[in-house]
This record gives sequence, C-alpha cells and structure tokens, in this order.
Amino acid sequence: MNSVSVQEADFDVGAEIAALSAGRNDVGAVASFVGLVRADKLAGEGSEVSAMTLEHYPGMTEKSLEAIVLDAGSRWQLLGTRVIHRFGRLTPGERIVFVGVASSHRGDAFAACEFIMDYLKTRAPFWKKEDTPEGGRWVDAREADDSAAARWEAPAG
Amino acid sequence: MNSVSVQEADFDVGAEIAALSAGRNDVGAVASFVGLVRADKLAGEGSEVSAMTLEHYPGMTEKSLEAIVLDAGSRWQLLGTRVIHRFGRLTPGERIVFVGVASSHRGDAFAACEFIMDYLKTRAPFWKKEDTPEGGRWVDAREADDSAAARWEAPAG
Amino acid sequence: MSIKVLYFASLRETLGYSHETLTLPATIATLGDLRAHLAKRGGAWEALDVGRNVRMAINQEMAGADTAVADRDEIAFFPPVTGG
Amino acid sequence: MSIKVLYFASLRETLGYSHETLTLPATIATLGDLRAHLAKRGGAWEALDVGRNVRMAINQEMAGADTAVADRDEIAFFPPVTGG
Repeated sequence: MNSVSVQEADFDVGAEIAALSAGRNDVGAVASFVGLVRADKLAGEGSEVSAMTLEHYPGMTEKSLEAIVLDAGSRWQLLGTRVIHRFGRLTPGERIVFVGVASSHRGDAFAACEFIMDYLKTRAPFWKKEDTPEGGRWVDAREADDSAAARWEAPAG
Repeated sequence: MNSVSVQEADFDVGAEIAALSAGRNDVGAVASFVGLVRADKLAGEGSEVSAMTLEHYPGMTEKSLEAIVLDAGSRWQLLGTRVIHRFGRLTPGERIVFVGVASSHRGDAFAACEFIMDYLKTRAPFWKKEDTPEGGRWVDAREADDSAAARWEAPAG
Repeated sequence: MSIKVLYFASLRETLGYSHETLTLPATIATLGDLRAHLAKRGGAWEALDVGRNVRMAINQEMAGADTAVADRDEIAFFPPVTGG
Repeated sequence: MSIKVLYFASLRETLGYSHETLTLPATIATLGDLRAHLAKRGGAWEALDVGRNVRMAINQEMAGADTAVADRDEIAFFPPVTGG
C-alpha cells in the first residue's frame, strides 16, 4: 500500500489520489500535496526563473523516501502512502512532487502528509539548479525547511 | 480564485487540483483533502454502514462555506481555495468532500486546508444519516471534531 | 410579526415539520423566546426544550438565544452539524 | 581498501568529478579522515575543508565524520539537499 517513485515523467494527481482508496471502504481521508515550480524567486531577490533542473542521487533517493514513509507509518495510523518525486528539467507551473496519504481519520492523514513533505525537503538527496537570465544557480538549502523538519523531532503527539 | 460548490454530483479531484494552479506560475504548493464514506463504524459499535444520506440547509451551507474560506484567507497567504461538498445518498468508498488550497508556500496551504476541514465539520450545516441493517440512524456530532476546530480559536500563528 | 421557521435532520423527523410560517405574539422578542414558545406546544415539541442540544440560525447565520427576532426573518432549528 | 566516491550538484561542478574509485592508505579509518585526505589535494578540493557545508553518505545513508569507512563502501559528498 506504500509506494515511492523517482521519475522524469509527470504524474496524474487524480489517478494517484483515487488509487489510495480504490477497492476499499475503510479510507475516510486522503490528504495530499502537490509541489510546483514557482517562477518568482524569494523576496528580496530580483530575476525570474525560466526553468530548473533537479539532480538526485539514484538509489539513495528511493531509499530515503522509503525510510520517510516508513517513519510516518510508525507515527500515525495510515492505510496507504504514495510519494512521487520528479528529476530533470522543469519549467514554471510544472509539478515536482506528490505526496498522498490515506487514513481512516483526517488528523492522521494531514499530519503524515505534512511530515513527509518536511522531511523530504531536508533529507531526500535532491538538488535544484535554477536557470535564470544570469545563468544557472544552485539553490541554497533554506533554514525554513530545516526548522519545519525539526519540529517533528520532539516525541510524536 | 475562491469557489464553493454544494452538489449531489461527484467531482473530478485531479481537475480541481489542476485548476488551482492552471495558467499561473506563482503557486508553489497545493494541499488538498478528500473525505470518503467509511463502511466501518467507530470502534466499540457493531454494525456496517450500507449507505448514508447527507441532508443540508440550502443557502446557509454555501454561505457558511464561503465564510470559512474567507476566514482562512485572512489567516494565511493563499492564492486560491476550492471547496466541494456533496449531499444526498452516498455509499461506502464514495467521495463526500473536497478541499484544495493553493499558496506560494506549503505551510500556508497545509494549515488552511486543515483549518477549513476542521471548521467545515463543526460549522457547515450538514447532517449525516447512516443506513444500517437496523435502519436509519442520525450520526451524533463528535467531540473530536469540536476540539479539532477549537484549537484554531487561539490567535492565528 | 411574521417569520419562517425551518427544521432539519433528526429534529425535522421528530417534529414532523420541515418548515412553517408563523405570526408571532408581541411578547416574543428573541430567539430564546421563540424556542420556548414552540417547546410549549408539548409532545414532540419538547425536543426544543432548553436542556436539549439544539442549534439555531437567523437568516442563515448561527445565532444564540439572546438574538432579536425581526419581521420576515428566516429562522432554523437543527441538531449539531455532522458534515464532512 | 578500495572505495567508490560520488559527488553531486554544486560540489560535482566545483570538483569537476561525478565519481571516482580510490584505493585508500591504511591511515584512513573514518569518513572524516577521507574528507581531510581529499581536501588536501588542494585547489578546488578545498571545497571539502572541514568548515564547508558538505553532507556525507555511506552506502546511501547519511553519515557523520566519525563513521568508519570499510572496503567496497559507496561514499558520497554533496551540498545540503534542496528537494521538493
């Protein structure tokens, strides 16, 4: 019921969400998240991003996503989890990542979905390079992501 | 960019999520939630639910959903919100409710989506009647839902 | 003063009414007054007694017992909501 | 002791290497030893100096400087991740 994919191809959000409850009647809640490429940069910086290229560490990426999903499953009551992360060249508006979590109850589904996203940002070996009019620029790790992940380090509620 | 529907018909989750970022490149995050009919009842009770009928208060329902969406928009930085709630007869595994929230940042999208669901459970005038082998039974309001909504009463973080 | 009153869900079934139009005596100023007035009908209407878990709305907004009732208001009585 | 070393993202570009296979002297016992050994190559390799923000993995798991390095390990150096 858990599945992780790292791929260049786009994915079908509706089909992925439907698959999390297909053929069963104990799923009451599916929380999901889609991350997309933003053209605008962080406040204070100037130029537009025309495209980005996501590099990853094949093998370790899948392993780390599977570990994150397993960790979520030990913290909340989940009935299924789906993670898809793309790599390669992506333009503004394109989907980058999908996380979908099925549970009997919405509290568990929401918490696990947000947890997986927070950890994915800080643990999964992906690196963004933005193509700007001034050339390629590797994105720095953001402190906001580190602190978002850190709040899960306390004993699970 | 905000839209609320109360309808008998099912909805297309993939199309709704896609619409929240279609034609724009400032959306970095779409958090969404799908609520489904569960066949199993709460722990401790016995029988299976074969179907349910959702009654609502036409007019007030739309008004209350729009108020909840507006409230969410005043608490977080959102770029679009979509709420769909079905009424009428629904069988196990069927979709009941959809909430989708677009934002630049995932924290705002997640928080607003969960906030809308919590309030929707406690404020929107919907009532569930379950068809069981023993006959129709109106579902009681659950304390868990009241306390989930109450945590948002504190000053917004 | 003429108002419309709606009843929903289990309350609608208990009372056997989905809606009614009422002309109110001048003694009824608030939603709480109206509720007591209806509960006094007795029988099934005791479901509106003060101790019962009934929610109220005026013109499609949740309202408390102290809220004033005005001519042509749309008033609703219903159990706690159980949506989503 | 023979190991495989991988470099990713900005570090890969700085060093001009995506991977290499190394035979290590016996004095190298830990990941920290290996990092210092590579940084001593000088020039671009100073990007691996202790003060720099570099993450490390052994056999596809994040690892710290004290982690022991063993024969046939797959070791990776990369900047902090920026996925999602």
